Amino acid sequence: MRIQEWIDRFAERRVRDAAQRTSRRSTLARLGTAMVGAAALPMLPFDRSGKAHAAVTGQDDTTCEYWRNCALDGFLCTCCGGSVNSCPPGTEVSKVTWVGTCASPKDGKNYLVSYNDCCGKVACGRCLCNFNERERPGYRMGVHNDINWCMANTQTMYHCTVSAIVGQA
Amino acid sequence: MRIQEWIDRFAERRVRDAAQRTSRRSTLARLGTAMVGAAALPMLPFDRSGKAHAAVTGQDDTTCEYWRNCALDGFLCTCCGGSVNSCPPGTEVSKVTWVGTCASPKDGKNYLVSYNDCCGKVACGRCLCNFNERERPGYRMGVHNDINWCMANTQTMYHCTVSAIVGQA
Amino acid sequence: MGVQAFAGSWRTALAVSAALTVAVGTQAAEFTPEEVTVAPAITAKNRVYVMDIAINHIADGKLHVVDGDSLGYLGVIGTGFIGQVIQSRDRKDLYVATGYLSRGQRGERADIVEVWDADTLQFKYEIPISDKRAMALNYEGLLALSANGRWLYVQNSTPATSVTVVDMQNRKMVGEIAMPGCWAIYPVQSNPNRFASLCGDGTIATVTLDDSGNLASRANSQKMFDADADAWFMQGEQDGDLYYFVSFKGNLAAVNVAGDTARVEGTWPLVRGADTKKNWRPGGYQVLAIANGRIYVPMHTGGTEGSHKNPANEIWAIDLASKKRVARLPGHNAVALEASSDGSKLYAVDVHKMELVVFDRLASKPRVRATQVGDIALQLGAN
Amino acid sequence: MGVQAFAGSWRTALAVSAALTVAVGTQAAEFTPEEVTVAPAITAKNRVYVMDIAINHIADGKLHVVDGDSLGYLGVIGTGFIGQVIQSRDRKDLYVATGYLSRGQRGERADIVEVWDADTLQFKYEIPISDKRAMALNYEGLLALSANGRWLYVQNSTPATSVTVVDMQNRKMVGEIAMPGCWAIYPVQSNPNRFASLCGDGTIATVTLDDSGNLASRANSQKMFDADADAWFMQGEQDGDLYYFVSFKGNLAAVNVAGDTARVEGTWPLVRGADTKKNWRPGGYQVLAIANGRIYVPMHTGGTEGSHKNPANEIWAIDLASKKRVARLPGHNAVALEASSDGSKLYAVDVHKMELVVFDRLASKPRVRATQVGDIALQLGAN
Repeated sequence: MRIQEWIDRFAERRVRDAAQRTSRRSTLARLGTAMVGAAALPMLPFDRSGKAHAAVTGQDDTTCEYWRNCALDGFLCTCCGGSVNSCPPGTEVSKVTWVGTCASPKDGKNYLVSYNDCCGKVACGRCLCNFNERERPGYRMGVHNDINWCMANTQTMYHCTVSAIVGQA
Repeated sequence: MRIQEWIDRFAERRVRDAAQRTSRRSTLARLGTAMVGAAALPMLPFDRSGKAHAAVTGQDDTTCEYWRNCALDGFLCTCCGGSVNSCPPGTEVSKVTWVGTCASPKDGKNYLVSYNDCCGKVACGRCLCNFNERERPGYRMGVHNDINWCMANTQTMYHCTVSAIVGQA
Repeated sequence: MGVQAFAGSWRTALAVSAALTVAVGTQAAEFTPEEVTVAPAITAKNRVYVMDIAINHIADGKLHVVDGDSLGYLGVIGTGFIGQVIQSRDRKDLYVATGYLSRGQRGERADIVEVWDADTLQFKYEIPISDKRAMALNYEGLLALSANGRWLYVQNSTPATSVTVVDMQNRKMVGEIAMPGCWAIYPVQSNPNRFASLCGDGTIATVTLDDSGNLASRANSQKMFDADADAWFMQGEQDGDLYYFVSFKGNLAAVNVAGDTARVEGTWPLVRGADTKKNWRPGGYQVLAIANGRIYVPMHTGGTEGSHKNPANEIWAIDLASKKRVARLPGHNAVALEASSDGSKLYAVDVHKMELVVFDRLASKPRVRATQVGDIALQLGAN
Repeated sequence: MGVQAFAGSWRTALAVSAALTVAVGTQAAEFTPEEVTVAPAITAKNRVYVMDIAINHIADGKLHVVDGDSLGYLGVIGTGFIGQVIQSRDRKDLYVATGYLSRGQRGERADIVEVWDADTLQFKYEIPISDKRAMALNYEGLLALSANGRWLYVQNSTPATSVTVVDMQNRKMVGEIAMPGCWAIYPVQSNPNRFASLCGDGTIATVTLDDSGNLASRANSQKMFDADADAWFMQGEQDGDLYYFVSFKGNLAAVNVAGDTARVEGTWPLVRGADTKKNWRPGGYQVLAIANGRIYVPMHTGGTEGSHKNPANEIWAIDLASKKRVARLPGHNAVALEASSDGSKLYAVDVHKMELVVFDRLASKPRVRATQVGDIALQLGAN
């Protein structure tokens, strides 16, 4: 049956792939920086001051370098009235997500991170971040971050993104 | 009749007022600066570098200091694909306008300027300017610039503003 | 249509999520996954409402909600195409008067009043209104509420001026009051069916409604100001039945709007003595704020015709009883001022840095903090 | 409703304008007032289309039109909520696939294809499409047109992937093709009813339609790439029936999509010899552009897993015949490249400065000019 086939491809692969790649992870350098504020800024892993190659090992969840953000592309909900795993008031949680695998600086372990978009409100416009570890084009949808993951909600407007730990990798 | 009463108040006053004030005009200092670009910038007569008190006596119609802009608040159509008196492609000319009275640096004479908004396209976002000579609150609607003058068009979206010479003052 | 897709719907997507959860659960049984929720209702005591016209994307304005104590960002409401916002009288709701085009930049126009929960920032319902709604920069007087909270007044401009009356009890627009030559709405505290408006001939119009929201009577005051020589800013700062207005040249007026016609209770200049040499003038968009018996005004030097929207070099505090200036605060490029409801804080918009500036402990030397917020904010509110 | 307004309509306003004109005419008879018009149709030979996602106001994207010779700004089309744009085959129209919510941030969703005149930038008509439309950053492969210009293909994601087929001759959506596990659309030059798509298992799907736009046949190629070890960027740069793809690690592949199944005609590494030490890799969003037999690639040093969207430190030019690098241009923080249709210019997006960068006279030492445009541009087009 086609639906089941697709679920297999999509859901199982994203977990399997994420798990397989964790052994390679710790040696990788990571890029990115915080871009806080309202001015229009590029959705890219660097700021305009030329700073780059910041490690995604931070513990301040209002900065792009927060460790869970290793594959996050979007506005941090922690800057928008939400938290690392709660959407800002008046928004709704996306029904579907993409996933990342990020190493915690506390225990050095790898965790599966679910990047839920928060939906139904205008774009937050604050703390725009973009890290792309193990991110892939849309032919690997479960690890693709160049798309609005509010797509399966009734309210499809993109507001910001949370990064919830949903498993150990 | 009320309609006629309003026309009297509105149309005659704006011409009369504009004409009356021209004698005072030449001694006045003028403020403003060009704020070109796509980043979100305040709609105010100064830039962020602290520069201020620029005179509205310029002859480059793609800058805020262009002499016709002495009461213009909005995006210059000259930066948006139009000209000083033509709206950019695909937009339409506003049916109503506010007016200013500005001194030409060429002949020193004062001219009545009609500020038409161009309508029906997304905000241009380029060359945001704001000068307010003889601008008044909405109780003097004909010289008020804090409002969308696409209001009387079928297509009401504000795109940019032209400054056409419609008379000598 | 020859649709040959499998059923790629959100149900499929949910199934995927379920599959993922199961897989994770099997992999690491000892681990408890975090749940993603929606943040609880806002409880911050002092909230600042920052109106953002977002002119580069003028169809997509925003109301930012900021914690006036921590300066933390609390949330946002999109305010559409040049919307105006006001709080309900009980401060539990936020009313947004705005419009939407069916195709963003083009198409059918729909003007509405939206009602949002001020704590959860959730949309509650909407009320259709006339599309004569004025699409103007954010000014307090363009959306006003009667003292009893029943009548919501929406300023119109076609450019002929009128006021739409919305019955918030019955959730419907009930009428439109012609206001030729007049602008902005100043509700009367002691008479919920009455409001005032500034007129271009220097008078103030007083309008009284009947209990259905239709026009009962209307009268204009004597001339109070000269829009040519020394125009009044349109912001009226309310203190009961009094509204304070300030002129471009810095003359303050207290106007009582309770009666059939408005009358001036007093006027005095802000700028006296040596200060007159530097041409200090008020400037900005929201140019008056009252806190603890003082009225605050953003003032700039070198004032002249056309400088009335200049940001502040200083913020002056005037004691309303003695009519004397009692403090000069740093200007912070302010173009908008608002006081916290408890009077302990003064909020300002720094238009150069586009920051919300908070002055704490107004009485003594103020502690000043700031946070960047919004694209172009010209109006502040406080809960 | 108890509307008591006088008739403040645009007719009144026009009357006002007329009154103004008369008054002016009386005052200064010798003076000829300027007329306000709309600028004529664009005639610039080389036009650059700059797709601006405007993520801070993501419902209000823009397509900026810039003169590739003068760098002057020619005009704009609003592209709504994460729209995609493609030119008609005759380049006279611009097709915008986008969506609008009835209340900006909320309400009913309407997805449509808009047709705009490419010279006058005027709206012509719209065609309703499925709201499964993928709301993704701007990539060429998400909106594609068959070689004969009849079939417009819109990438869908719910997140299940499919392709909407729109018949541009009959101005209607005709079908939807399921594309499980595959992404982006690469039309076949020699067969207007055929397109290819990249699949996550490393194969390429080839889909053939019947003359009604419904699925006739579908076949997958052998595995061509490894999405784990060395994924392909989704941009395919077309050269007839060939598409060039580049991998994250810098391996270029020429794929012929003409047949029932796609096949690789050749692969070679971009990075050789001493360059391998600095870990040069391609990066960005639109990572390939062909001009005059050369393919241009934005390259960055220090490449690693996750660096595939990094801006360029250099732009490399590879001769397609010899497969050798023949030029290293300054990088200008490029994340998107496009060649002018006459091959005389290379366009790039500098994502740090958010500038459109134009390299003139590609063969010799290039003259580089730049102009600031847009909020966040990740895709360029050329007429």
